[in-house]
Amino acid sequence: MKLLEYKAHEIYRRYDLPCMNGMVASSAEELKAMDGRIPYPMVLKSQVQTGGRGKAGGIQFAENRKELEEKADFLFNLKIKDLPVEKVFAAHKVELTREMYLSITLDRKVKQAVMIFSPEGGVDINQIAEENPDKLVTVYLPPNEPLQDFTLQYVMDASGLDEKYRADFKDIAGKLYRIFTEYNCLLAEINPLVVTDAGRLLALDGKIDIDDNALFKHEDVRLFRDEITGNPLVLEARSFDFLYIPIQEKGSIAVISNGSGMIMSSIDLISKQGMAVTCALDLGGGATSDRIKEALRIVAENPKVETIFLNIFGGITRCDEIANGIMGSLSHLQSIWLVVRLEGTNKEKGLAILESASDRVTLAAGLKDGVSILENRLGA
Amino acid sequence: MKLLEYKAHEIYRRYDLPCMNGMVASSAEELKAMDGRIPYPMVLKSQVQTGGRGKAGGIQFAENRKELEEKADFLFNLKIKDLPVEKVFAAHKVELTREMYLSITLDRKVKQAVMIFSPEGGVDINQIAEENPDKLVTVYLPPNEPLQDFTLQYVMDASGLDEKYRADFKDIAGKLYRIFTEYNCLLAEINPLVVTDAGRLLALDGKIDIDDNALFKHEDVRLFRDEITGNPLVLEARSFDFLYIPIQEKGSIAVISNGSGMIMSSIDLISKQGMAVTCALDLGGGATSDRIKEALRIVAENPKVETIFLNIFGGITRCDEIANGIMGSLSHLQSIWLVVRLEGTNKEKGLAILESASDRVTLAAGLKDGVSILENRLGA
Amino acid sequence: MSFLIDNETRLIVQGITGREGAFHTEQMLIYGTQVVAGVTPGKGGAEVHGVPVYNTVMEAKVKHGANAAVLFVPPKFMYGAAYEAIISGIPLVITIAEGVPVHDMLRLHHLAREKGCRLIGPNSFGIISPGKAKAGFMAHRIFSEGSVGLMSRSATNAYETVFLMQQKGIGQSTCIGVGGDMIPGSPFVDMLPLFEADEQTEIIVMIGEIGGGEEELAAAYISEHVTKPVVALIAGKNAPKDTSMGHAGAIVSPDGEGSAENKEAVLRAAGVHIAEGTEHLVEIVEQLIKGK
Amino acid sequence: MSFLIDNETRLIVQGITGREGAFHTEQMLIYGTQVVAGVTPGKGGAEVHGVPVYNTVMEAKVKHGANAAVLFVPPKFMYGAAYEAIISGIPLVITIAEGVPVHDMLRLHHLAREKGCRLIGPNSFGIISPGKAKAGFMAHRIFSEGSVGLMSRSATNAYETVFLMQQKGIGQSTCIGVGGDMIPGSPFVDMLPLFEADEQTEIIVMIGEIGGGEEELAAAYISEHVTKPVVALIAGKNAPKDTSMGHAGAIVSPDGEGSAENKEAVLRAAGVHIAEGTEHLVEIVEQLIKGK
Repeated sequence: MKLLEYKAHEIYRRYDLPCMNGMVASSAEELKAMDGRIPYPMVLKSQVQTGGRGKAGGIQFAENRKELEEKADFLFNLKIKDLPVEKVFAAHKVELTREMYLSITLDRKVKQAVMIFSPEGGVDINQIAEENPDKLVTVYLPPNEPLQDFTLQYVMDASGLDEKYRADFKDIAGKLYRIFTEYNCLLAEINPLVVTDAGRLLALDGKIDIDDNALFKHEDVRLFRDEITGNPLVLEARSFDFLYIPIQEKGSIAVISNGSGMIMSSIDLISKQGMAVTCALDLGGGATSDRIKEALRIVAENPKVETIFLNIFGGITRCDEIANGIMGSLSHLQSIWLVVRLEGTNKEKGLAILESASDRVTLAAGLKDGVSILENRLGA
Repeated sequence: MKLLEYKAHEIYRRYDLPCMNGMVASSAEELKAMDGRIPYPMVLKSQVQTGGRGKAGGIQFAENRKELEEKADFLFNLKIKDLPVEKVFAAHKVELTREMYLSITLDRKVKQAVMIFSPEGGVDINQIAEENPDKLVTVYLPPNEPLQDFTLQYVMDASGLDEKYRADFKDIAGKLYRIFTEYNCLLAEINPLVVTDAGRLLALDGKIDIDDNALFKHEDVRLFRDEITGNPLVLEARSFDFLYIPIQEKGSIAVISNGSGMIMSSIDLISKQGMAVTCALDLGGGATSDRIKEALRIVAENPKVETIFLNIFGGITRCDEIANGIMGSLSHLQSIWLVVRLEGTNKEKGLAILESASDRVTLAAGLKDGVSILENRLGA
Repeated sequence: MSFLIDNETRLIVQGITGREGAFHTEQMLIYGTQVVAGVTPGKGGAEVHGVPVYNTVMEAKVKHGANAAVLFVPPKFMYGAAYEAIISGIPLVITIAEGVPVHDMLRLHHLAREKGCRLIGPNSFGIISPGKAKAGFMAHRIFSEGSVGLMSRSATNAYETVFLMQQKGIGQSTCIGVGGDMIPGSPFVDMLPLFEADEQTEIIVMIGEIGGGEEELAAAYISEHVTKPVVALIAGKNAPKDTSMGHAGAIVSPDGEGSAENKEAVLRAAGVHIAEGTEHLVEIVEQLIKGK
Repeated sequence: MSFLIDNETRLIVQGITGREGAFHTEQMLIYGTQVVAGVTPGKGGAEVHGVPVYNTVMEAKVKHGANAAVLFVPPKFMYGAAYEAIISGIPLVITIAEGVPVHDMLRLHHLAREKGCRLIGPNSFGIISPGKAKAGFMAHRIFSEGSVGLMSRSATNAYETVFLMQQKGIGQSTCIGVGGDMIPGSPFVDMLPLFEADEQTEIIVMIGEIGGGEEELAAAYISEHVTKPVVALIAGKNAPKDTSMGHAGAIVSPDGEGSAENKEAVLRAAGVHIAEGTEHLVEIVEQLIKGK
């Protein structure tokens, strides 16, 4: 769950981490109404789930009311990499003298959190990392131990951070670590961490990525996720605890299966034969006939879907349940063709039920067979 | 540092652990003055650093003022295993229906704290442990982890503790664990842990043994230690960071050395030759001439000491410092004979200094030689 | 021989009184696994399919000499249950739950190692030593005793593979679901020495997928320490790329790490046979068996 | 050969700016030990006998590839300093301080194991591999290179023994002060496999004392795993017995455990030569050498 900048700032403020004290607007009118509430000069930052907004004109400045109104209209008509700007974060512009970089992320290989700091930061941080890796201080944070003073001391000493910034750095790094752990983050990054003209450190931008599996601990973020999820089918699927995954614009095949591994294998095999999958849905374990019906309904709501490959290999899943779910859905899936592969408990029962299905249901003997059937019908 | 019962109760009260709400008296008069302050019947418990006080008559009861006065005079004239009763802990007598046992101690071999609980306790706990070990539940407390609910749940389930006592048990066990860790205890034992006539659990007696090395964290206990240390030479030595150890009543030899290992080896060898050491003093590391003087002075204050075996093998210790210390002490050690063994830095310088010493100083070439010298003079 | 679990394993089921826990306890008993006790806090004293239930792992361990635990508990409660099992000194802990918080697993991954516990999963189908015992929820009918050792991040891909093996009469020594979540308790590289040392295992099958660096770590180990043939499948070549965020990821992980291309390249360099799909994988295994 | 430390060891001194730390840094340098850095929080940037000082162990480790630390810090601060060294990934940590709180050592003993660190001491004279390197405060003049491996709870008894060996021309391979406090970081039993594996060591000398169960644990290990001759001395036969308190001790430890009689009996049963005193110990060692 990648938080937009303004949401990250909300969390910063909750932890009293020095950051821009701005407000978010959801329309040009709301943004224009910031006049008088935020002092000029103002910075207006588009909130979109993609990078490169600066180059796309997504960050604007306003010196006065007139400029604010012009920029408000401009931004809310802007598209950044095809994404319309739906929210703009506005704040008093910070005068800065220097940019630094601070992040805490997860090293999956080492299975530890790692803190990265560079007294030089900003948009060029990747270039700095490549060309001057010595400028970056990387330190692994020991698991199951609190953040230690000596760890922050090491980061400051090894980076040669100026004495006058150290108190602020310790404060901010400590709070960022608390956010990282308490919000179950996969990433908490401040870039740039700036030195203001008053010589204080301040988070000018914030990227926070929160573990989806831990959202149950953070109701506020969970609601925010639904709010910013663009795809209604993803939302709809989520409400049944299914995972709906958009894959390719051009395809017409949907894959439904009971596990991400099988979904990936199915997509791999279909793609290898030159066909395109447009979306997939992961049922998870223990699907009942009612849940199968909902899954088929949701996938069929994607207008691109013409063919559904239902590939079930259950340890637990009962094939008769699946078959009954399919039978109950057929009348609602008028224009859709189904390839069904069933394996697991009560397989025979399930196959017997499907014998009386319409000719829009084709049975497959296995994954490879299913893909062959798809190929015969759709392939070049 | 073994705390007397009343001091343990002070700590219990600090943690709100249910215990006898009593007061301590330091004289018969103070004890008599409890009349009107503690309701009758009263229990009067001698506070002595030894076991078996019950059998020795050290625990008395008083139903009224008259009995209180009689028992006060009796107790403050009592000696238990040669120790005079100097303090009596008085409390309202608790009516109990049952005795249990609860302790947390250290298993040195496993290097973990261990909790022991028996729903049957009291003075016979050792017998229970031998004859019915199944009645005792022993559970190791994992290091570097807080006390877990599941650990207490296990103790209660495995001991078959009655449901009605469980809330009290969890409360008391949790608090005892906090005391154990926060006071750096080697032992925290409640025996008996009683069920009162109101059906509540209460600590009727308390044994707490605190790590001497951690007393710097507990000023109150440190002062208490000095208060109850009977031997003035132990106290005197402690003020110089020396360890004075009384060994045997009958001996006339004192051993001074710079490490407990060498002290033990010296005593072992002397004892093996049929001689007796009456006391020893451990200088610790880095003795200067001034400290040597103090050490000799303290040991010589023990009237039994006729011979001092000063056995120094220093990595750091400089032998000339030792020698100067000896020279400076000789005039105060008129009736005492010294056997001195010096090894380490500046050994030759030290020996040269001691050449001009009186004939009350005999030099030894090593540990064994020193013991031979003692034997020639004192041995059978 | 088999390893991790066999007829001697004395298994406890945490969450035994739940729907899944009870169902799979019965399945495991039917398969011949010694399920000696169940644990559900607050349900001590109950019985499930004749198996006694306790409030704590410690009591189950002390009373029944349990030496392995399988956890049928929801992801939210998995941390607490696994923590209890590890702290109580159970040397093998298998966790089924899918979608365990990553930070919970960060803690448990290291805690287990430090306490000398092998933690398998989460998001694992469990472990099965065909013909001997199973601890997990896998459909055991498709498994049979043989010489192929299998480990997989995905349950469904493992099933598919074993199913295809069954059709060709190829059996397995031990099959392990290392689990599909971001931080596994015991990744591939921890299992390799066990397969290498196991006398019954002649071929090692590793079913990985995109993301993370476990296949890369395995490749490094294989090239140094594994003498048995290894066949690997990397699923997810055509899965949509996760749009990464921020710069920290690029700083911590080198370019391309986690991609199917990279994984296949390093595995191939380590002498591992790369399969295009499950069917292909089983073909390679069949040839290796015939080639012996 | 020697083990734990040698000419390759890159040692840091924690507490290097203190009186003892500075003095012994010089002594260790004179002996030829590679003291690569010192650590004293707040004194980063200083120099002691030409050795650079840092605020943190991590910086000393990263900048100088340090792989061992010796701590000259007072007992009160030993926990924090050792914790930092262990958490910073130093694989060998030697602690000198005497009188460290027992609960601090309880925590560190397990933490070190869990993090893969060998913690030696506290209340240890350190480690010396005569002719190669020393980390500690022992008077190195009496040590010489040879075939006797020595470990001791007491510094003074170890000196006495080595002194007597010197007079007979007997040298040592590695001498380790396991420390005299109640909870050692690494007790005798942890050192035995190292001495057993060390090619230079032909005879193992173990100087124990009354109290605790370390000699008993060592005896159990020796009878199973040690093929080299072991000579042991138990000091404190005639020390006053500690008046024990409460019942828990008797419940946890069997009768007699910790007494010199018990220790000598179990060691003798394990085939260990028992010496009556340091002089006798060295006589036995001399005979063993001659008997070869």
